[in-house]
Amino acid sequence: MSSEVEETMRRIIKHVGVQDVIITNKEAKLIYHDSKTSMSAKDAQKYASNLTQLTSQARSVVRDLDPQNDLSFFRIRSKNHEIMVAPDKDFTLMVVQNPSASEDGK
Amino acid sequence: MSSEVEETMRRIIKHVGVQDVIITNKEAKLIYHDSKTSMSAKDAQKYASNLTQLTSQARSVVRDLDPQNDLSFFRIRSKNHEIMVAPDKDFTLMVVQNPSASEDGK
Amino acid sequence: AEEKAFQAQLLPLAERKRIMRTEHFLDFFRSSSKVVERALKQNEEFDVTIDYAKKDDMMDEKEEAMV
Amino acid sequence: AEEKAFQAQLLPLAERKRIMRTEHFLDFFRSSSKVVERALKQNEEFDVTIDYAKKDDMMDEKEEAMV
Repeated sequence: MSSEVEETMRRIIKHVGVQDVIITNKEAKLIYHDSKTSMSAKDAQKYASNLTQLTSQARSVVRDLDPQNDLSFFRIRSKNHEIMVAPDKDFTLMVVQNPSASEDGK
Repeated sequence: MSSEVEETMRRIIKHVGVQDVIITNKEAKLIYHDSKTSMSAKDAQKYASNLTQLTSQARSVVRDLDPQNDLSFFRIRSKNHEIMVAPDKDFTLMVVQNPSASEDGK
Repeated sequence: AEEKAFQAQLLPLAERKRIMRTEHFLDFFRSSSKVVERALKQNEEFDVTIDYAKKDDMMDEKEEAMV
Repeated sequence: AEEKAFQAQLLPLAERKRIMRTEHFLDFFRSSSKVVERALKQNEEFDVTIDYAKKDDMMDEKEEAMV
């Protein structure tokens, strides 16, 4: 891992509420995984596979509206988390944040 | 439609870049539809059905991570649009925005 | 004919209007429209996916303005 | 045994490290991490789904602060 990647990863994981950072290749296989909640590699892999499936479904909805268009980013809010997914052709970056952590911290 | 709903709808559709506002019931049937891009009711219905399907898939991903948790909102960014979906038990509000419209307008 | 089949599937206008006047609908609408309006406002102020490749300078300005 | 089967599916560490050093990966990482960091920053400043039912007062304060 280059020091550039290391530095950015450190910055991301330090953001308030960030719990998990996952990067996968296009076969949805784990390339990188860091967690503040001790999520196992196995759980991270399962999670990543689910999100990869959701990504391709989101992509088809976008293209269905406009075939020239393409998915660039999506975020899912739930009561306790925000899941962020930044998909590219060959890799996907996924981050799980607990946004209310920033409220509690104040 | 109550004047409260009318007023909010007017405010939403006036937001920079907002193209379509759709509300569906839990069977994904159109209850309300307003568009600045003359999207037909038929296209709006098709769009709403696709997004409803995506909503239930997003909901399962969220619950898969934490069964106590529930989906509250999601947004999908593409090159040209942001699709926002606010799902509830019985209704769903969907808004399509072209965020770069605000850049152009400046 | 296809158009007719579609129209037949639509909820009747009177039914849609009735639903939108129920308290149940208004509860939903008040909370969901708030979330959407906040997200719209956020997007107007700052586009998280601004095309950094093409608009790097613009982005940097914005990012500074945001901090 | 299940755990072993899972480990066998994982990309070898050396391979993962190799991928993360490619220019192709770095291109992806630079743009995707920017988008994510901007979204994280947005969430820190303002939670679009703050529970208006329970925290209405808090919300209003925040909303005013944002305008």
